[in-house]
Amino acid sequence: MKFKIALASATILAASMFSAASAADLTIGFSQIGSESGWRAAETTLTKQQAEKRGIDLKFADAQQKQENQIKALRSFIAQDVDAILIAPVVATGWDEVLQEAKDAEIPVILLDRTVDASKDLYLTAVTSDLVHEGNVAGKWLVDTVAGKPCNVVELQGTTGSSPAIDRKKGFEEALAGKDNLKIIRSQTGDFTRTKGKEVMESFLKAEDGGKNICALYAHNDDMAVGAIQAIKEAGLKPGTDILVVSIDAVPDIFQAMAAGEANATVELTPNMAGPALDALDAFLKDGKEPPKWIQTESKLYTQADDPAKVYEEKKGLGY
Amino acid sequence: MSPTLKAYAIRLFPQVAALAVILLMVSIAFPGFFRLEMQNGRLYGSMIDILNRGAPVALLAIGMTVVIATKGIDLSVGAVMAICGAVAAAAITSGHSLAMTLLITLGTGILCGLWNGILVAVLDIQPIIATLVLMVAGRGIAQLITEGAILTFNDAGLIFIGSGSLFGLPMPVVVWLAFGILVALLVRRTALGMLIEALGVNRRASMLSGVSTGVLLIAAYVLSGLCAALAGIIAAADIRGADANNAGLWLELDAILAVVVGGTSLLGGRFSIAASLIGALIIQSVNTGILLSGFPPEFNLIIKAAIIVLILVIQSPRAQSAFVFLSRAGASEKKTEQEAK
Amino acid sequence: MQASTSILTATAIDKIFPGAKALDRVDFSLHKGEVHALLGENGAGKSTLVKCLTGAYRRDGGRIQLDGADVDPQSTLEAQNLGIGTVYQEVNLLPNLTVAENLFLGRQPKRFGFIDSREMNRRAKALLAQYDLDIDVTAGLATYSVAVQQVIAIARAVDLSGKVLILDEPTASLDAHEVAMLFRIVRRLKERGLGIVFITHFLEQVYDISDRITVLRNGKLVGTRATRDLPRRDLIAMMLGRELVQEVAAEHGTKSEGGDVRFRFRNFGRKGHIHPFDLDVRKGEVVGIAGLLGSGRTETAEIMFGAERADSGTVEADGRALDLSSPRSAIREKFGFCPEDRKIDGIIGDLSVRENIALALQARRGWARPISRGEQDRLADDYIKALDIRTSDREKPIKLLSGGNQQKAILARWLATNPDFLILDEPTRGIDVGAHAEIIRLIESLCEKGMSLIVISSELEELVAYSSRVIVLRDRAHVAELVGHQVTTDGIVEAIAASAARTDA
Amino acid sequence: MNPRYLPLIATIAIFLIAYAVCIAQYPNMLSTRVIGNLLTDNAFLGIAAVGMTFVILSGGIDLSIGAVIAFTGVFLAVLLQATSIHPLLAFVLALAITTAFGALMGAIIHHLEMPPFIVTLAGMFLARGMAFVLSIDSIPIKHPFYATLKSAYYKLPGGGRITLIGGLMLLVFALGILIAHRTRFGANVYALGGGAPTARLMGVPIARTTILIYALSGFLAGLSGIVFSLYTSAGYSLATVGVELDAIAAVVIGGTLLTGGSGFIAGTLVGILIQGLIQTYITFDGSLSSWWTKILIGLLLFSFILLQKGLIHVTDRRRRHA
Repeated sequence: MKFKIALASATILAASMFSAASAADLTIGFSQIGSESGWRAAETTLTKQQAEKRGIDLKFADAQQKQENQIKALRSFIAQDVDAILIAPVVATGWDEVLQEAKDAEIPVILLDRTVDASKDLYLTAVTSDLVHEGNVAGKWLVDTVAGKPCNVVELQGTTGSSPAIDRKKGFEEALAGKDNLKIIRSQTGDFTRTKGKEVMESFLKAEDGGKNICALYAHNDDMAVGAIQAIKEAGLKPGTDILVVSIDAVPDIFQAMAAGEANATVELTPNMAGPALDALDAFLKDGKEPPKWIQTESKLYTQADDPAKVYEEKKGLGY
Repeated sequence: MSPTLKAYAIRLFPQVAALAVILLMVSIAFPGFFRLEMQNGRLYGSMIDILNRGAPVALLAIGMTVVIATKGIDLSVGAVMAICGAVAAAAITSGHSLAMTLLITLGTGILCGLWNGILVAVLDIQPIIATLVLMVAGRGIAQLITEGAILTFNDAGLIFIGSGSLFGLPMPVVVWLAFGILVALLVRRTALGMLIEALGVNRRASMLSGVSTGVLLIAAYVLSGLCAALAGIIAAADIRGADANNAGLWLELDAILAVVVGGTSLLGGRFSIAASLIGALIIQSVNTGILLSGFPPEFNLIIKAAIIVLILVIQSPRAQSAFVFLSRAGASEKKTEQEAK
Repeated sequence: MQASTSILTATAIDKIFPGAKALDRVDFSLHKGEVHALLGENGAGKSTLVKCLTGAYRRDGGRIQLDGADVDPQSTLEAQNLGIGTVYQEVNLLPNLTVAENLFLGRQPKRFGFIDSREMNRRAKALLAQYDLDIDVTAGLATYSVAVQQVIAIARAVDLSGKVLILDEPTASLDAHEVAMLFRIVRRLKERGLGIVFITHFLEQVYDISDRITVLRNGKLVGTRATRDLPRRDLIAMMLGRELVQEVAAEHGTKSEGGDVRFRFRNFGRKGHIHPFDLDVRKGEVVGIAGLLGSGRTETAEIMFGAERADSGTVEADGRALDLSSPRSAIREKFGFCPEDRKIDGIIGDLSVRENIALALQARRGWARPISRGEQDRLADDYIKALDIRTSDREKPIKLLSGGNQQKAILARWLATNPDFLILDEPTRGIDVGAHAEIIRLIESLCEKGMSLIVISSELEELVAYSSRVIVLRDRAHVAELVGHQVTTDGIVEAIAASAARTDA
Repeated sequence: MNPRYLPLIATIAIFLIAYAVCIAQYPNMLSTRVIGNLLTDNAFLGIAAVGMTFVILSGGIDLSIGAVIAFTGVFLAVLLQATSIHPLLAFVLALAITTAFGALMGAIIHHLEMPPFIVTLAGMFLARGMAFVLSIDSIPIKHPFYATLKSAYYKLPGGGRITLIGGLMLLVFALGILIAHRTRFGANVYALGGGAPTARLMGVPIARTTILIYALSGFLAGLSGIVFSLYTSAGYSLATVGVELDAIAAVVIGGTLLTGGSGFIAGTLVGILIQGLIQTYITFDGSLSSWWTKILIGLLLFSFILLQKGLIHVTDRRRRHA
């Protein structure tokens, strides 16, 4: 029964989408990693909004965190002869061949929010924040905040092997370099998810004397931080006070936590990568103007002083 | 000790021993492991974490045990968890009361179980294929409900199920313990357990003895669906959001493993819910132990595989018959003499 | 016949199973170019003997000679290579493969290292042509009738072995036309000098095709005779035996005719299983059912218990219509059924004796009203004592018990439900003589208590001892009913033989 | 018509109809590019699915292949990064390891009489774990030989490419068909799936065949890992999670009975193509979320199971009334 309904609605959906398509003059393929975090969902929403605003027919493909699905999607886009491709690559490696194919087909490719490990002439531009810089901003904030006091830091890494995990770790460590009062005592992967963030934080707390040994938490994304805050509270400590919490992404839920005093700082990774990307693409297609190879988005630091409640209200409608 | 209690102790011994060995090993790597303290009116410590984090697999293992006892298997529980988590989040955010939400969610789980049960019992499809259908399609259905995003909610009641505490224990622990005891009592205090075992060992002979095999089969899958629904609610409530992508991912394999480690044969028949729950705790102890010991998580799977292979080889029919042969070699001669008289 | 023409000789074969001697110094010899029928009721030891000859079982004693030389096959494969091929009733070929693949599995013709299908199909076609079989050898085996499959199996066995062909009940599910076809083939193979062992329970087929007959009973050799010198009546007597008759008859002189008619079956039957029959059973009466294997005995039992749903007829108990559409409903009407195949239909192997005894009663009470453990223990202990079930304790898995004790436990399962109507299908099959007598006594005491029983048995003395009436079956139909003084072993043998002769004619 | 071919014909018919429907909506889907992509993008899955088909034909199951593919990729990447051995030698080493791994699982299944489901599940954990231990990072493979292999493709008119790996998949399918239908081993696999006791009576070497089947599956999973490493020029321990389920689905959609004994390697190819087609369609549509892929494949699976059930029922009845 359930399947019948699902099938019927699938058909209806397919039909209606078909008739609605072809109106736009520009067709762009967007290969998204998946929807593993709130930030990514917001990026998807914003990309769709930006495309709609410009009258672009956006072909969206969700890869469910699998590179092979992203490559398949890219090849499909090429076969469809789209006018351009946006891709948020799931890993850095393994893109040379398919990017070369896109190039051969003269389809410009723009990378969103993550870069790849491939020759720069294979893509038009990359719109990303500086991931290392993000980690650095978070690290600097922590260095300034503790102001010379000794502080043990625990780190929740992103998905192992993903470029944000590698770069955000690197930038943070750079900021801490030479500051002997700050020490990363535990570092584990929380897979960018709330569940794992919570579970790993629980074990950190146990392993470090019920958390008394921990002065700060650095999480590679807000979702893990939200999970970890939960764990800290359940351990009878006050997140934000007993343990400082700094993370990256600036999703709405972390502002709620900041408003409640449970998180201290977050570095914004704007989900609006598509805006600058589509601007650059427009310029390129109209005037043939080559954009720079890297368009850096701002990495803005938010703290409890920035009226987090207000930011939350602004952000919560964005599909985070 | 009464004979029943003694039989029970013998049955559970290997699992309890394995759990003890693993916990001991973890405590060597992490000395503070056994420490328990009260904080904010609830128990707090690594042991509690194992009980708490093991909740989804433990819940799934309850239903899976019964399904496997009927000579079946349910591959769909992970996907059903995702569906039910999504349904719960969708229901509560669209303004239903907590009671209504729970009702809808558990109902969804029951429906999923009913679907599997009917495929197996009525259409007579091999359980592994029958449940594969929902395993493949289920996660898609869950994502359809959440539209790919993490559906967050702030309902205090629902969150309480994930991270509140009762009697000093985290709610998930209370839920799986209570449900485990409930189901164990249900199957052992009524005749269900025996009838299910009879069905699993010899379906035709059971049918000829008047056991309603079809109804029992469907009921087993419905129970499994219900367990998956509970696990899905807990997983969603724990993080205050339904994550259709990750909720319950690959947990069906952990649940099956918990049952097999618990000593219930995949060929059906004799089962023990308590042993499966200990099996689930064994698996979670390995996971938590690795996190605590500061061991890199990449060793998790290898250690897990090694432990499973070890336990399974010990349980395999060949190894067992060799074991029985060795241990009885002496005793049997005496016995045959006596029987000859 | 001369010993020199003997191709296969087995001497003093012993085979012991836990708790039972399956073969007791059995001799058997097979000549070149003869069809030798091997007869006996189920459990007589026919298939055990065959399995010892083909290496499927290890024999515990005796010797086997092939062409005068001692052989000791360890497996059916080895026996096959020695020249002994076997074809079983349930065709031992693979239904999912093609005919040609079945014929040449493991010895496919090759070309350039790969199977040459064309050559294989050509050879398969040529091979089957010898058997007058012109079929598409590239089609799946499952698409052909059992008769054709049987011929294919014979073709494979003869092609692989070529000296001795053992046919284990090949005709069990064939119709007359197919049997004739099969026999044409058997005769041709006989002319080619093969020694053929033919196991069947269709006596007319035995007289049709065999040259000699060997009869086994209870694991012992009864005798070997030339077919033309053995009248049908004597053969049946050899198979069913009569040594016990005097003793049992003396001990149990009287038997209850029962009271009023309690159960009334009218035009009860199911297409393809058993022709519709009428049957009245009185309170406290034992109705025996006799007939050779395959005559429809078990089918009668299954339909009465709802294991197979009847498609015609009605049942009444004391004038009230009964619903026997499933075992569950039959049990609700206080019916019970001890099936013939204990392993498949009876015991729940991994469960304890206690649980096996309590199962039917529990199923009838429903899951929500469990029989308490104490009650179960009492039930089990009572029946273990009453039926003298030999087990070290009631918690032992029933699969570890001997056949006779398993049988008694299943009997106990039904007695525990306190049935009004109990069907026993071969209650004494494969159990030792001592247990036989106990079960016979038990049956009598049950009917004294007012229970109505249907007992199916190949042991005629037993039937005679406790039955007030005996229904004789043949070709899946009830053909005779013996009452009162007619109920004697001679009478039953006569009835089976007479009806057989009549249909033969 | 021979009813043995019914499921295969049904699968092919469904593929053709589905393709026609897709083309009707998106004429671009007829392009050689799409066809080339179907082959290239599904090469690793197809190769692994051939092994899975053999396993399922014999009545077993192999849950380890996704993990073995990932392991092979990481193994190659680490080896090529750390040493200077030639990739071809690395390929041989990788295949030797995965084949031995499969054989070991087969041996455990046969000799310890343990269910394939559990043995290969443990194998899955082990292989994935080994991959993690080798490296958790995604390691690029930059060996020039890889570039050579990747640049070897045949360009079709219309921009499509038959790549080396796409071609290799077709070759593996061709060899798979040859092995299944033209060797004694293949016949033994079908025999085993038809019923192990009967197969034993008919002289099929059960132990050797079982071990060979899982060894073959391990070998093909290894080969698939090599193809995947070519496909992505990298080794990543988190890659190809759940590929075994895609493979099982392809096998079932391809008309092979999960109970064993009946089916076709060629059907699996069509099963792979059907799944690929659904994915392509969803990307072409661009507004259907990818979860529809899962739901559609689930539905497809269900209808094929029902179809097979029906076919078995019909043949059973026919035989009974013959």
